[in-house]
Amino acid sequence: MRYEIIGGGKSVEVDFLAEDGKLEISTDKRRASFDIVSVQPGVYSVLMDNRSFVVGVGTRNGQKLNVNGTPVSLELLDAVHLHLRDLGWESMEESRAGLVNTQIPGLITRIFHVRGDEVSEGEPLFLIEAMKMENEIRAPISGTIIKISVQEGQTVDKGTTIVEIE
Amino acid sequence: MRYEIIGGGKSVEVDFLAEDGKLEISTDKRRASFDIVSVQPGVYSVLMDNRSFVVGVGTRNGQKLNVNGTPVSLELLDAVHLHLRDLGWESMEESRAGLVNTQIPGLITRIFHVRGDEVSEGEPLFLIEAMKMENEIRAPISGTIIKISVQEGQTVDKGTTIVEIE
Amino acid sequence: MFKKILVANRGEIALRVMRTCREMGIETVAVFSEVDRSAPHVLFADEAYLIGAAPSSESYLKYDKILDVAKSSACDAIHPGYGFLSENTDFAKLVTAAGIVFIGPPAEAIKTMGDKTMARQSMLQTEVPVVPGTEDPIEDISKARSVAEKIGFPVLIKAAGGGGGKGMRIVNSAEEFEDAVGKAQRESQSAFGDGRVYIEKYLEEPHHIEFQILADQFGNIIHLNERECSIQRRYQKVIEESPSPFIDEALREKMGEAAVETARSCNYVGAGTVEFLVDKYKNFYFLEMNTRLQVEHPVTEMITGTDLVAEQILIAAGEPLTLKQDDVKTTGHAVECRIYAEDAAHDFAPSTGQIVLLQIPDGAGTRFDGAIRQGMEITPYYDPMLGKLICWSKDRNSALNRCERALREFYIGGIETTIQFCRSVIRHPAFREGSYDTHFYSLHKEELLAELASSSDEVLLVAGGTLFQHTEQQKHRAHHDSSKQSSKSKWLDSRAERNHR
Amino acid sequence: MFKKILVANRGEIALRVMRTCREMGIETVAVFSEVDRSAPHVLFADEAYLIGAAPSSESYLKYDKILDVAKSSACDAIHPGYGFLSENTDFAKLVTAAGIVFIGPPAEAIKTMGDKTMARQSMLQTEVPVVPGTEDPIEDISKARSVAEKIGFPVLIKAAGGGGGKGMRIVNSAEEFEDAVGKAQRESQSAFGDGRVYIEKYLEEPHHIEFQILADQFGNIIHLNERECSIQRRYQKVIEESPSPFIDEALREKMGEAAVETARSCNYVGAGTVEFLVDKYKNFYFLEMNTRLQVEHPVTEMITGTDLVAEQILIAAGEPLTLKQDDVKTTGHAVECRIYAEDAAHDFAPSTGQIVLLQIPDGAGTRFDGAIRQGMEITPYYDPMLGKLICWSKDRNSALNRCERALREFYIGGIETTIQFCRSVIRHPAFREGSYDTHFYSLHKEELLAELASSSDEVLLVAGGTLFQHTEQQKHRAHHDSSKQSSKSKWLDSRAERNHR
Repeated sequence: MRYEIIGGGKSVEVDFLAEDGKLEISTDKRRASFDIVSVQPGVYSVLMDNRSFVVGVGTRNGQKLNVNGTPVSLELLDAVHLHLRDLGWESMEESRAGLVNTQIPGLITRIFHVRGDEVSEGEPLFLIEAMKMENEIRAPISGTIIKISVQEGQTVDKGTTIVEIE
Repeated sequence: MRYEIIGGGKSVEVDFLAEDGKLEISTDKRRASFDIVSVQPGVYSVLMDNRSFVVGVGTRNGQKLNVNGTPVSLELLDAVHLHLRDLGWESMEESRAGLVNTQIPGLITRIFHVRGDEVSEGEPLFLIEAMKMENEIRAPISGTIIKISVQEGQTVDKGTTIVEIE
Repeated sequence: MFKKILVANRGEIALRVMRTCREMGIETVAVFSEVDRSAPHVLFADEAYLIGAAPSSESYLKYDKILDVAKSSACDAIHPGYGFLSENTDFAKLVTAAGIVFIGPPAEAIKTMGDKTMARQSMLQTEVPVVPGTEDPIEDISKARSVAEKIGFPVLIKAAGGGGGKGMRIVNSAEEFEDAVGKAQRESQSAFGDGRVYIEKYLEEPHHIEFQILADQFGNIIHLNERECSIQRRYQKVIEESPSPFIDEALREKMGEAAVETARSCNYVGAGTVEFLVDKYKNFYFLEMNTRLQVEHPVTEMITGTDLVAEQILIAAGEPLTLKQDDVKTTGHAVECRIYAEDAAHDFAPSTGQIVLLQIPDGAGTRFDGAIRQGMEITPYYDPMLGKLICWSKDRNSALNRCERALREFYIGGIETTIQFCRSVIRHPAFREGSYDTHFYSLHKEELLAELASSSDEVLLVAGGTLFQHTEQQKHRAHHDSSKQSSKSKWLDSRAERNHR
Repeated sequence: MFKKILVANRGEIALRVMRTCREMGIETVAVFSEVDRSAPHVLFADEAYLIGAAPSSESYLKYDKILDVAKSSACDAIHPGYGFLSENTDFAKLVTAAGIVFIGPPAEAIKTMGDKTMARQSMLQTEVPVVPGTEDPIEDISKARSVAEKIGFPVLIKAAGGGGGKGMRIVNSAEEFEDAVGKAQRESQSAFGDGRVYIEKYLEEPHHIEFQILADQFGNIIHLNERECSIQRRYQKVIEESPSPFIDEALREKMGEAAVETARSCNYVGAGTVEFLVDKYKNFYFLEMNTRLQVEHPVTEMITGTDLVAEQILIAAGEPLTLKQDDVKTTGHAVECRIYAEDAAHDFAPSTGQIVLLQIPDGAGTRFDGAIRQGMEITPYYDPMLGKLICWSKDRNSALNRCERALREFYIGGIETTIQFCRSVIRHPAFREGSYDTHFYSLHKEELLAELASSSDEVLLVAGGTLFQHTEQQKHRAHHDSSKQSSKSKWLDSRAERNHR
């Protein structure tokens, strides 16, 4: 099966060959055989041609890995997804770029705008306090604020949508 | 509910009172209130009148506990069991005292007897090698060997019955 | 000696203090907020008492409640750790008034030195040089702005009521000034319950170098050399080391004497830290004095073989110092990496969640002062520091090698941490050479973050192969489950059918 | 310097060696048996190769296979750790012949010193005093018995081919003699592949004291002071410390010189340990020399600030020693507790199973050299040592306090360990006073085991209350499950009924 591994600022095209529980992988440059055992749920000991790696696979998001203690963000695209991407479908996600979510849970201490305000990319939208630090969240795109879902002084969970920009 | 706690070379009679998820315990000497939370499966943080303890409860055998790093073997007998014990039922287990099991997995390197031999309590029965140490297993009671279930050179699992004495 | 000490803190420092108490045969009392019921300091202590809700203003800053616990549990002393109530004059006074020993300096010394503007005023009376800046906290914003203009931008805005980089802002121009003051005031208020801030000249190419001092109740004061703390981000220290690669023996002696003089000027008692800024010409200026145990104190412990918490306790119990200045001998080199629950790639945004996997490094010269365990939830309520990795070896180079090895062994899964960021710093040529100042992070930010984001081809293949296998197994499992499911419902159907017949 | 080192070992010592290799920028190669596929040393190494089945005779002792791996993976050196092949002359020769550096002494020195009887013969040529005993391994049992009778019972039977207490037996009378020789021979054969044993006078009230030495390829030899190793059970060390509370400076100097002379007599190169017995009159006798890294080497590292594995590697690479005898300065006191998977209450029977919970102590002066992790299975195939806790502090008393604190923090759930036993020893008054010899365990066995078995009333109440709650919750859960079950089957029944109508 042909896949593309995208991460760490580059991409590699590979063929996976899984047979009798053994995995082989080949690129145009090299061929490698894998010996993968599970050490605990989501953690693997990987011997790739006898090179030893400990690999953690994130439970929430399978594409966030950790190799020998180093975080690696990865996309593994199979032929179908590669084709879709070539057709330009990858940009589907971007239409929701105006949704500003909290990356951290915390207390909204300040909101700088009201509905209808025009904002430019990079302009501060609101302040969220977590772990005693005030964090300024800025507009990811330029546009009009069409919705503000919280009030100052409100405590929010991780991933809550605070502002919508269109 | 009245219970007897037996362990650490002594026994204490206690009353347990569980109400609204809170546990109270009283003996003839003291009364204590418990705040118990689970830290991970089988491990509890216990505040007994605000004294802090970390208690592990063995997964295989609920009566083997660990309090602040110290192993404690415990029996918790309720009224019914206390009554049975008073009637002499506790000795039921002892009739099987002639079964000699391996406490450890390992290699049987030597058996000193054959079926029909008379042995005295404390006499060596066989040698088992584990973790590179040879361990001598002795007769728990005096009597006649009525069964030997393994041969020299055989590898056995933990808990295997090796010799039966009657 | 004390029989029972209440530790008015949480996290790694509470554990750190309790460890020494236990070694000294002293019982320990923990206090905790509702979200901290099963926090490591609660599990470690001999006794533990709930003092309130999660926000620190309702628990760890509630000094009346903490004092009540100390009294009712018959503690003879209170150790405040760092942060929270450690530099709160009122608390120190109340504790002392209740007949309980406050393990820290006299309230008067906290007042003088804890208040940064008062400290500056006080230090202007001594021979110790002071950084130019405002003498009083900012009240009138336009007056403050003109002071800033007179000193010359950039200036620093700093919290008067506490340290640790909280409430600190660098201001490059008059336009940014008012906004920055507001932010700094709000942060200070939230962190220390004191919104006062002041202005200081921002020195260029400065080193942040501090001296550890110990003073007993009999006027004996010694210093235990410096700690180099110039590696900072967000105005907060992230890596510290001792000895400083920038300081020579002559300067060390001069600065050490200035540190002792500083302590003497405020009749200091206990362990304290005198912070200096040193410019590229090796001029040094008094910056502030922290009247408490410092986060990075283990660095000094490892090169001097002392236990600073034990020293604090002995001093508070009225023992004279056993060490004289000439007895202070250092061996080797120590480096500390602070491990924060933060995402370095996203401007060090705090990261919360469950620690699903934990592997703490160990071995020769490797110490971890932390308060974490696998399965534990990191909440958004408190400081994001998870712990500190401290590595010692016979010289700077081997200590850094050890640190790099230990960081590679260190794995915290489930949340973002600064482990990788610290590794990038330790590997950076400028840091390796010891030629760095407080601008290190801003100067090398791009390279450091680029290193964080990049992966070798080998790592990509390994990650890709493992993700493939992981996904296949999950598909297999899902398929297996659903086929069991479907065979079950088929069975039900057939049973139902049979019944229909 | 070497680019890649194969570590021909497993467990804590493999990890220990690899940590230093990584710090020195040297790549590491692990070898592993089938049951060790996910063992810590495999996960730590840069490369890992399967070499055979679980029994060590089919894997970790298979030197042809290990040498093949070293060659095919382009290693320039092999570190043997301790045990397994570390004192195997043939292996050392083969490695050297293959053009790979053996990190250890020359085969000739291993041969002389590794063979205990040959070592005795060799030492009789020097000024160093030797314990009375047989010069050759036992061949004729009755001849051996008469030697034993001439020396006078009790005598010790010891393995000629290896150390660590394996194949060792104390014999109190002529009647026990033959049986004991047989057992010792079998154990030696199994442990070292060499069944030869010899006899030695059993000294009364003896201390087991050993000196760490370092010798480079240029004839420079130094010692790094002693380790006191008299706390033993089953003839195996369990707690070691340095300095020895029994040794004074004059004796230290004399014994140190004897240790250096011993190393010189066999043209020793590398790190080695010269073991002595010291009687109550402070007469000392050469016992044996271990021509490898010793289990308890961290004790020396912590008081001297050295990295003995780094020294081994530098020496093997042809570097001259940088330390001279006069440079060896020690600071403070260090104690090591060996943590075995053994049940102290049942004569230290090995304990196998899964580590279901693990909490490793940490903090100031606290080091753990281990190779365990939560969820890991402890198999019956190898040495039961899980790791070593080493605590350092400025003096003996505070080091013991620290050790006690750390042992209390240490928790390994799922298998039996010697954690509690070590704690009982550390707390014992005789040990505390430093007045103990190798009979400590047999003298105080009853008290030590009684302490292990006893619990305070408070602990009983806590344990009882927790067990009650645990049991209630499990009942509740079981009831909940079964009621879900029964309501489900009721639903099925009613459905079936409905269908019947």
